[in-house]
Amino acid sequence: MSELLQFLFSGVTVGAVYALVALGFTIIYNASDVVNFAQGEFVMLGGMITFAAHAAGLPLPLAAVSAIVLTAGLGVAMNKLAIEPARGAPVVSLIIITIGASIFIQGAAQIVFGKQIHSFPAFSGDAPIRVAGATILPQSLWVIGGAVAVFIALWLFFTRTLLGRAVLATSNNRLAAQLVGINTNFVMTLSFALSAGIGALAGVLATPITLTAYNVGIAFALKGFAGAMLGGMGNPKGALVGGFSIGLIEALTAGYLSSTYKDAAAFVVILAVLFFMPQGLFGRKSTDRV
Amino acid sequence: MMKLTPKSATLIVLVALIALSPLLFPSNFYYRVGALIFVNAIAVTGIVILTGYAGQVSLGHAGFAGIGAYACALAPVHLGVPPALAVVLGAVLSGVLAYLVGRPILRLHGYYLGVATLGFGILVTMVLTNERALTGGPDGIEVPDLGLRGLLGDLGLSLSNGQFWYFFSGLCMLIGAWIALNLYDSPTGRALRALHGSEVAARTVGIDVARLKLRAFVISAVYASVSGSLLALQNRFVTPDVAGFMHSIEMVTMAVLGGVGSVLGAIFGAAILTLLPQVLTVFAEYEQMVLGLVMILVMIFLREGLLPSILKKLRGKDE
Amino acid sequence: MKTTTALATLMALGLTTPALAEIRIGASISATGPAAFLGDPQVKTLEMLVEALNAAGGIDGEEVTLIHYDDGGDPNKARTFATRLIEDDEVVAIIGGTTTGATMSILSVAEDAEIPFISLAGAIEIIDPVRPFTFKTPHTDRMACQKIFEDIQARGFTNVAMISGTDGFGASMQAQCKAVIGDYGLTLVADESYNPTDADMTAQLTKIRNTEGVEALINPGFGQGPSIVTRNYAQLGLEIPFYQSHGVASNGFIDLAGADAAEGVRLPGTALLVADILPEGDAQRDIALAYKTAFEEATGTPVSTFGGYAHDAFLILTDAIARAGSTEPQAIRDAIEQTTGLVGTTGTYTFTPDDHLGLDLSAFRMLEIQSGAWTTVE
Amino acid sequence: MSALLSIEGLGIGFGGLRAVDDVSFSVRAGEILSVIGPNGAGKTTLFNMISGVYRPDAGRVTLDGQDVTAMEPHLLARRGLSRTFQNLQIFQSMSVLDNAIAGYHLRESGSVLADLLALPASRRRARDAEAGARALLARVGLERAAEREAGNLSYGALKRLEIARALALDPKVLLLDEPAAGCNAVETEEIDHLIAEVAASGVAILLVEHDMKLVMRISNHIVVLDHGEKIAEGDPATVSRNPAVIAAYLGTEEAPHADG
Repeated sequence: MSELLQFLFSGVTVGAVYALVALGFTIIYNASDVVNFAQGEFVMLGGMITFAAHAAGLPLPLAAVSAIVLTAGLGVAMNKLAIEPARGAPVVSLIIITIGASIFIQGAAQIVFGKQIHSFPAFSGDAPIRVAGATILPQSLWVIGGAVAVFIALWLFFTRTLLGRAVLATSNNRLAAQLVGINTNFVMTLSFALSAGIGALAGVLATPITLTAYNVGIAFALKGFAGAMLGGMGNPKGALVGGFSIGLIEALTAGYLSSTYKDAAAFVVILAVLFFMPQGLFGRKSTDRV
Repeated sequence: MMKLTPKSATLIVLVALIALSPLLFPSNFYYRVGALIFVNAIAVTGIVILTGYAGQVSLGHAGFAGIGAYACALAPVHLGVPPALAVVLGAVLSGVLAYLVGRPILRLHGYYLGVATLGFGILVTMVLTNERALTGGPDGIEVPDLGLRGLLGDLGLSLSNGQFWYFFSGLCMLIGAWIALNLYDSPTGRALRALHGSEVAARTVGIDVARLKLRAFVISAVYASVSGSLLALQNRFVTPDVAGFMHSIEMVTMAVLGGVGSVLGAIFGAAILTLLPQVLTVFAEYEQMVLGLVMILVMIFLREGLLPSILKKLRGKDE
Repeated sequence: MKTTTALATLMALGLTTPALAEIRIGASISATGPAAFLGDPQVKTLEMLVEALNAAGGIDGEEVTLIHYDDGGDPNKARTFATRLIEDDEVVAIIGGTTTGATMSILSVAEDAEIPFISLAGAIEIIDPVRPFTFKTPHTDRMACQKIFEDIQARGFTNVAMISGTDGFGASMQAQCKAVIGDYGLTLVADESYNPTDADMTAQLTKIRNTEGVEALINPGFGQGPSIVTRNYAQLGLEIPFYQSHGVASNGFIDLAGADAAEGVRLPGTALLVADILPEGDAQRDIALAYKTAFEEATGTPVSTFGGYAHDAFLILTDAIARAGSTEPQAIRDAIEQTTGLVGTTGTYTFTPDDHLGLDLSAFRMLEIQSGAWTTVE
Repeated sequence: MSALLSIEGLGIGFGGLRAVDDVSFSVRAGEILSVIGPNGAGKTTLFNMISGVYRPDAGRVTLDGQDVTAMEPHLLARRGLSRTFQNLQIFQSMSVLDNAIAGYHLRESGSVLADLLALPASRRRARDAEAGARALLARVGLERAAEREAGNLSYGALKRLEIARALALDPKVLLLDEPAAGCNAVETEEIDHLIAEVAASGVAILLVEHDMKLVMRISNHIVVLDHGEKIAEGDPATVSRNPAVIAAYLGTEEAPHADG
């Protein structure tokens, strides 16, 4: 029993990180149909900038906020410089652009921050919390809480606010959205800022657990992408469920089957789900209009 | 003067480049770079068929390159087949696997197909990395000698290792290009391009879209496999990197950067992206930044790819 | 034709033409990629040493030029750069191959061209069987296993668990440990692994904790993985003796894992990590201290065992060139093979025609982390 | 003569809305049957169900005496059903000629291996298809545009290209979705002749068209849809006098008169 609980703790800790990354994917996808493979770099920057600012003497909360703001700014710059000029390009081209951006940010990060592995102190100490024979770190609760809070905020944003509906409308039909007076450029800018900010927040929350280095982004991006696709790209609920599912599948596979093939299990599940539900668990069903 | 078809024009350009480039090589090192370009070009030609003709995206094609590469490392040792036959074995295995994997996943569209192929590539990499007893694990495994260079030497044609692989890979690339060009104008190629244009319309003219996508997937998998085999045989050593995500991305990027719609464009892309890291060494630690920047700028400003955009500019000047 | 010329011009941009009357040494190292954590200090070490050497007048008055490329740990790139170093840059010797995969690729090019090559990677396959032109400076991972097993045996334990990274370093060491564990009368009772990018290993460690009779835990790996394993070990309240590998031997590890979590962790390390507490008479004290001081001053980052491998490779090579009095590759190779009692940061090297590693187990020191610092276990 | 294509009680719903409900009719060889109705009446949805693009949730489609309900479009094509689209579905980046040849797919496709190696068999198949396609292009007046990229053609020309492509299948049943939309008077007349000619050769034609002049002139039979339901059918004269039809059209300020 305590064994299972420990596996579940491990799964939700990692799953929460994946879910945060997946939520970041969701926002940009909703506004522009672009899957931003540089999403993982935002996570890296969140951790790295916080580390650097903290090391330079800033108190941790201030360092974290500055990391989120700076990264959000970078997200906006990326939209203006790389995504907006390429509007209307085919999916493959957009994949290459965002991967190019990812390589660029990584290259810049290794020059600015170096190649060392870094971390900063956990927010509420390192003393594990014991529950029925299993343990969980206070920082894990921060990450899980962060993922859930971001999800709720996004859900409210997309369903309850005019601006959130404008984002969805832009994704459904850009031209129509413009015709009803939505400033689609602003929507795009906002989406990239939000998405980059959430990515950075993931980095801030997770770094005391996962540690960070200039090249950790791509692994986050792949797992977050997988989580978002499993849940159904574009749906915050899907991102949350998808991210947590992948974390749990990995931990349970590592615990009960084989730690060597735990990542394989996650992808086998994704393939199986997509076989039966080609749009993921909560994806929008699309009908060809001809 | 006889009017050249695009097919013969492409082949003539390629033959001329392969034959004449060595005249300009300042050192033997360039044979190595040339051979790498050709090996990459073979995989990229497969991407042209899958993405350029049929419009399907794969983010896991390096998985097939991995199968081709490890077939050459393992089959001669464990099955006793000569390395040349191992190339064929790898290609068949890749084709069969592509068929089995492609059937369920080619129903998916866009990013969903992307994540499914990505998953396939990762699974292959994982097996190659973790089945250490068989594959040598992450540190890789040695690959036997193809033996063809020795054979040519016995026949009186002695080439350095670099030269042999330059011309041999060049020949293989030519054959690959010829086949892809044949396909373009054939009934199958037309059907692939049609389903790329409009799946619904393709279906209503009787094209079995699922089956044709599968064919393109299998054919391109065989290309990737052969490319992986040649790379392994040339390097005499292979690690799971050959099947990795970055290699898959590299293949797609080469094709799209050069111009995924045409064989020549894609080969041009393979050449640029193979040369680029060699040129970028002058940027030292800025190398990665420049590479990322090049990818972004080409996709923004030369959307159809380098070669088609350049040709269009040149033609624009003539008129 | 136009394209070809353009390409040639383009390439020429990236290739500096060799100037004469200098000693050209080549290097292909993973400055980026998954092994950047290892390769980064190696590049910095080589650059630092070349500068110092030239400032001191070079070798017999001749300047040493270092040409280094970043192979990203990819054997395909490594082979290309090795070819470029030999064919185009015309170097007299090559240092590098941060990873075993890259090393194996460089090795075959160097052997074909008969250029001396000193690898910085761990696997035993690099020097066993012995190849005429290939040498290496790090201990083999088999030796690390042996050192750990000796210590476990001495403490009277028999049941051992392992949790290894699936990267080249971890997987290779895992396999070597399994190969020699029987020699020490020990039993492997649990064998888990994790991916280098994993964020939480409590699942694997819980399995190990619940395995009957585990008496000691070994974690072969490098990068952030071992730090996370160490934190999770503390989180789960595990108390069995815990061994890390030489893959984490740097002060950075203690910071990342946290001094509390790392308390009592043992690992086979080199003199470098304990340079400042080595007794006065220790043969390695001076060189280890000198390198540590210089490196930390030049880069502002803590010295690591991996940089030490590059330091020793450069030392062996320049020593051999000086003794050979020639830059002929064959002469350099012969001189390397005759190296006797050369003190480096990793150990004291004595090469023979049958031994291209030149180190024995005595070069490894069993270290233990106490109160956030390295100490030696006697 | 028995019906070539007949549908019985066909229906489909999207999220609670019945887009088409309980529609039945049949069409015989050589007959031109038009489906008319205001925008959003479900005409195109009906076509999509008949041609297998959508899967109906009620009813049956019978082609040549066999049940073909919800059959895949490419299998229907094999059985002689061919169509055009309201929103053009042209292979944009292919040449006009290649678009037309694509219609010959069923007859020109053979062994993939022969295609890859450009074996004589493959080249012969392609040559035959090309000859047929050129003849068809001539028939719709596009022979001079054969080598142009299809995406560069005018809307009217593309409409005709789609008809040529559909005819290339040598269909028994042809579904035309607004073939004259966007065409000028001359072009419309040409299409008018073309349709009549094809019908005369024994093809059953199902037509959706807003140009009422055209519809009234060439249809043998007309089915009127409104809100997904069949509200009337009969010959042109009967239908144009039907009060329900007039009401439906008046409701949308679009009358079934000649000014379409």
